Amino acid sequence: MSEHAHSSGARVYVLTLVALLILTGITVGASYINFGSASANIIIAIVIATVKVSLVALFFMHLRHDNPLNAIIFISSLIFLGIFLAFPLIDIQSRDKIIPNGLRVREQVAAPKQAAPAPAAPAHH
Amino acid sequence: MADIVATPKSQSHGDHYDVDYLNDGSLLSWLTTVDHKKLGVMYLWSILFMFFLGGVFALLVRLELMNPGQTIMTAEQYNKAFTLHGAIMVFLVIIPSIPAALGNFALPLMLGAKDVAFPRLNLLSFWIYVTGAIIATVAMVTGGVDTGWTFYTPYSTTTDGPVALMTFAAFVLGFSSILTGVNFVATVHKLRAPGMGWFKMPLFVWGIYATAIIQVLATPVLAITLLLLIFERLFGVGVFDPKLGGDPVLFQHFFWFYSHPAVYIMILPGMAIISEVIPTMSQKVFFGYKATAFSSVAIAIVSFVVWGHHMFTSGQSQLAGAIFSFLTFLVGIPSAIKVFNWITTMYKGSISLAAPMLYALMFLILFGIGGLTGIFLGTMSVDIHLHDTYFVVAHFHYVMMGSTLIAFLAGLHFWWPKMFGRMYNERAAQIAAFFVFIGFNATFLPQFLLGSRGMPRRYYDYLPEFTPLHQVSTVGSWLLGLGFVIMAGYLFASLRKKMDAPSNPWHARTLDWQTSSPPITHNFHEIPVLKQGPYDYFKPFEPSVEGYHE
Amino acid sequence: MSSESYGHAAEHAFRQHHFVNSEQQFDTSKLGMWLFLATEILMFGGLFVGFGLMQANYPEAWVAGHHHLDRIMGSINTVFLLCSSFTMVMAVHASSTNQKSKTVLNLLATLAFAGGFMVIKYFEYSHKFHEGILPGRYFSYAGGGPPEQAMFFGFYFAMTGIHGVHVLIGMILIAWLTIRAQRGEFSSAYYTPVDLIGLYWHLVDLIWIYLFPLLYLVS
Amino acid sequence: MNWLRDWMMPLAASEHAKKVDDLYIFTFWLMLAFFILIVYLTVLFPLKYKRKKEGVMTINFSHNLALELAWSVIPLILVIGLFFWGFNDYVESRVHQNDAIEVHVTANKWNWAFEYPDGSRSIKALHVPVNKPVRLILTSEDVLHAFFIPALRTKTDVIPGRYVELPFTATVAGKHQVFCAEYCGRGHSGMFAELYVDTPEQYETFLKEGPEEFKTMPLVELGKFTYNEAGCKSCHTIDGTKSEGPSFKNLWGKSEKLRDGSSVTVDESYIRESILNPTAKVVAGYEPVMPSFQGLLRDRQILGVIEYIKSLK
Repeated sequence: MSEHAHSSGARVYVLTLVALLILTGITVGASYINFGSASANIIIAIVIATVKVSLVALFFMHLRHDNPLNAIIFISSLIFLGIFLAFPLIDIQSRDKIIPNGLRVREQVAAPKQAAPAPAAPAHH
Repeated sequence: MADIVATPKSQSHGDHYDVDYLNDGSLLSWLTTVDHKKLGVMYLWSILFMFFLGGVFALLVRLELMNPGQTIMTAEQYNKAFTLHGAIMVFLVIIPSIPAALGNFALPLMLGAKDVAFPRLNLLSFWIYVTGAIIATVAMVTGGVDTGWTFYTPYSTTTDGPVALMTFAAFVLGFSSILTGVNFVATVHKLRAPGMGWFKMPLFVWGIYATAIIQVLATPVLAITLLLLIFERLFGVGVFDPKLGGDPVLFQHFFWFYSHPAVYIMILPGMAIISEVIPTMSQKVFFGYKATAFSSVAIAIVSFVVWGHHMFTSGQSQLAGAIFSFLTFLVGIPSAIKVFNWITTMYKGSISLAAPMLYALMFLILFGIGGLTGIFLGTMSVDIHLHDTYFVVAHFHYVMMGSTLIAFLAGLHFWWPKMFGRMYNERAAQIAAFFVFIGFNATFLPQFLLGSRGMPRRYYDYLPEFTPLHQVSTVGSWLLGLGFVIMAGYLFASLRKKMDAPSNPWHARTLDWQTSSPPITHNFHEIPVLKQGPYDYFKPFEPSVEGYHE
Repeated sequence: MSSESYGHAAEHAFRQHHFVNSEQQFDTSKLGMWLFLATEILMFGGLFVGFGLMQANYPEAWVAGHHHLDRIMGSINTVFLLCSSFTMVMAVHASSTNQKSKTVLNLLATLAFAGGFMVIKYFEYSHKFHEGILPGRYFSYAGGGPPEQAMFFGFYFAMTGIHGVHVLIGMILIAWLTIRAQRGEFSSAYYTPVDLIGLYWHLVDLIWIYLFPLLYLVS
Repeated sequence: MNWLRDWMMPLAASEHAKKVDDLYIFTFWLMLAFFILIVYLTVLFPLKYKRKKEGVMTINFSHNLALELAWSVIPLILVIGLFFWGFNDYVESRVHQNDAIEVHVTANKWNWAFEYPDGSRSIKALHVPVNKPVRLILTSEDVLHAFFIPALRTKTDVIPGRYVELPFTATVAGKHQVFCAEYCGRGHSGMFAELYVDTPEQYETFLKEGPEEFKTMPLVELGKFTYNEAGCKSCHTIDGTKSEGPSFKNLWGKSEKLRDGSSVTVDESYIRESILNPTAKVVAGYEPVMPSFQGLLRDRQILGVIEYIKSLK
């Protein structure tokens, strides 16, 4: 029951910690640099975070030597999270943005209506 | 019918070891028991009580709809009544019904285990369920909630009433469901009896396993959705409120990411029971065992990518709608496979028409209607017309009630002798089944027609042209109620008898029947060692528990 | 699995009666823990999804919001949590190799790092409360900026708040572990609680590893 | 099969509606065939293989690849066919028509308001010309609603903070029912509107003079209707209590002191001016917050309001 405890000894843990600290330094440093666009910075930050997470999962959480079932559970939770992110993203990215003709102009004209009940919204308030 | 001959191999266990679980320990000790059977029975009573409550709300709703205009209550009261009916039935009855009550009781027995993997977690899960039920009750008596069980924003964030409390109740109940799921996955993986490979597991276990996977992966999202909703009400964060820049459609994505798989949390255990009852009552080997087992898991996984079919008219993008529509159709295939496998299993069997089988056959017909009408709703152009009408109401009642609840009744009648050691009156069971079947169809068949003719759902009042169909539906609901009253009558009556149930009244081959009725506290005297597949009715019975014979 | 009979005296006291042997019990507990961690991932995941989609809608508000967060404090907290994860895994290692005092020391170090994390969080929170940076409708920061900042801070407080609650629960569990370790209850034959709470603690760390860049390093 | 369609579906008032019905009826027969098969076997097997003797062995019929493939693949092909059919009809129905008449629809609890391209408005009654493409642009002021026209087999949720569109071309003139299909609280089940599919002449008349009944209703009644539906009652009471605007009770013939110090007698021309150009003469003690109703009320409605105020003695 404790084979993993022997296979990854203290030295591996120290190396992992050092790697994690270095990566933290890199990600903080990278946040001061402009990589061209906001999304580029975010992607770099997320990639570094993912590397850090993999290190923690593989070495601190022993997934490298553990029963593969546990790794399957861990990875499938991430896959389902991916599904959860992907579909709303598809939806939001591909929604029609309807701006009817002249609507914005009309909205400005109608702006003072906010003070009084608007005729467009009559009755039953 | 032979009784169990369960002479203990070793007398060292002492008397306590041989007492049936029902009579082991004081009544008070039940409250802190970690025995999966007792917890199953406690869940059963709680769920039946909640079913009664939800049923009363259902009858009130139907009574109000007897005539157009105000019949017995005001619009506000009606809105609260249907919300409570939905919330109670979904969160407190159907989702826990089969896994928590029958699953808790039967799953470890079927695996040949002494208990679930984490008995104390099981107890915790039960008390979380009770806590959730109490919070929901508090929300009901402190004003009630009128959001509908779906809690759609921004209505739910702006309406009065203890919405946050009701939401919190659902949040708490979610944890009960998660813990049950964790427990069952671990149990199935780690506590199978020696010799029980994955494809020697009873199909009930497969179904509950697939359900547990969904419970583990989907319910946390419900938890966070409801938490965000509570934040929204308390702090006005605005994620789902367009006035603050949020997106109400996003709430629907969050909600249905859980709630569509939740439909399968409801139906998969029902299918699981039918997969158990049909081969047993037909004394036939299960046709297409592997296909059925895999289709459970396939349904569980595909169920995560179809939620958008609840949102074809919601303002979701057309591309997303098309993807969801296509995937929705795919989920129909494993269901079709299951139906044909069940039917073929009966072919050339030796079929008993005892109560569990009556309900199983009823399930086949009602699930047939529920599943086939789902095809209409998956078709985009037709769904645009049918969405949010009574057609949808009828469809999901055929699936949730006509299928899951009927399967629950099949399972209840199937395991009742094992749970309580008593046989119920078979004739009374037939009469009740008749009323349930007639009443159910009278209630919900007219609603398909109402829906296709354009009657929207959640209407307190309606146009006069819909009156006759609504009246048929209301009368049907009373017949259905009558069926349940008869059922309560003969089930309670059976509990007053002395224990008369044989250990294996249905001549089943699974391990749960190879112990006494009711089982002893530790389920089996010896660890069962599997000798036979669960449905090997084509060869003589070879018990897997030593000392057991029919 | 062996076919050994149920009910006989366990080979040692830690085994519950329904398990055949303690290896089965250990594996099962660990599986249960991983399943629980999966639910945690999906629960936090919901927040991340909401956060990300709203960030796509209001990038300016997100950048403006992040300017109120102190990158240095965030970095120190990240280092604290990483170190605590390291001491935790050392504690697991020590307990599985029968090193009682090393177990206790590492657990105490973990507690100290976690405490440091909470202290810094406290300063960050109270500073924000002071400036009127509160979630949603209570957002009353005088310095201006896009109105959706209120939503950013709704997420900020929800995410760090729920994470903070997890840290607190973890600290309580680790304190309980320390007491048990001090009593010498763990050995190479039985260190399941240390291992499981260790897994939980690493997950709390994992979530922070994503929270930190997403909240503090947006620009 | 028209009887079946007429029995199951409301009147089909557009080409799209007919297509939906075709698909619906086709699916119905297909599903009925499957259902009959299921019921037939579910009833047949238990009767035919009813248990006669306890404890018999049964055959070992546990799988059959051809059979299993058949009932997996055939339904698969059928549902993929249905998907494309339904998807195609759906996309067709949502195609943007360039010459469509744009009508803006605003939903609130529990009312539908419509605004036409020429700026005229109507409440709870949508007028569109027959056989002309129409594009509704919908938004909500409070919670989710859904605009549901059964006769056109179409609906869309109406979302606060967003605009959604609903294109259609009605081909059957007459009056059709509109429902709110997304639950929105107490008045949900009464949140109706009527869709009037007008002949071109009727539509022209509507734009000029308002709905048909405006021409026939007695003036006082029309005034009361307008007072209730056009929004007057939000600010003007009829029981003498002060609100955002002066109460209509005993207003007729009264001499009102204005903000600029002058005074005016409440007569036909003052009321008309107050409706069309409300900020010109504001009564002392009130803010100039009333919006203009120019283009919103037809002449006969204004007359009606005047008569109604006269009647409130």
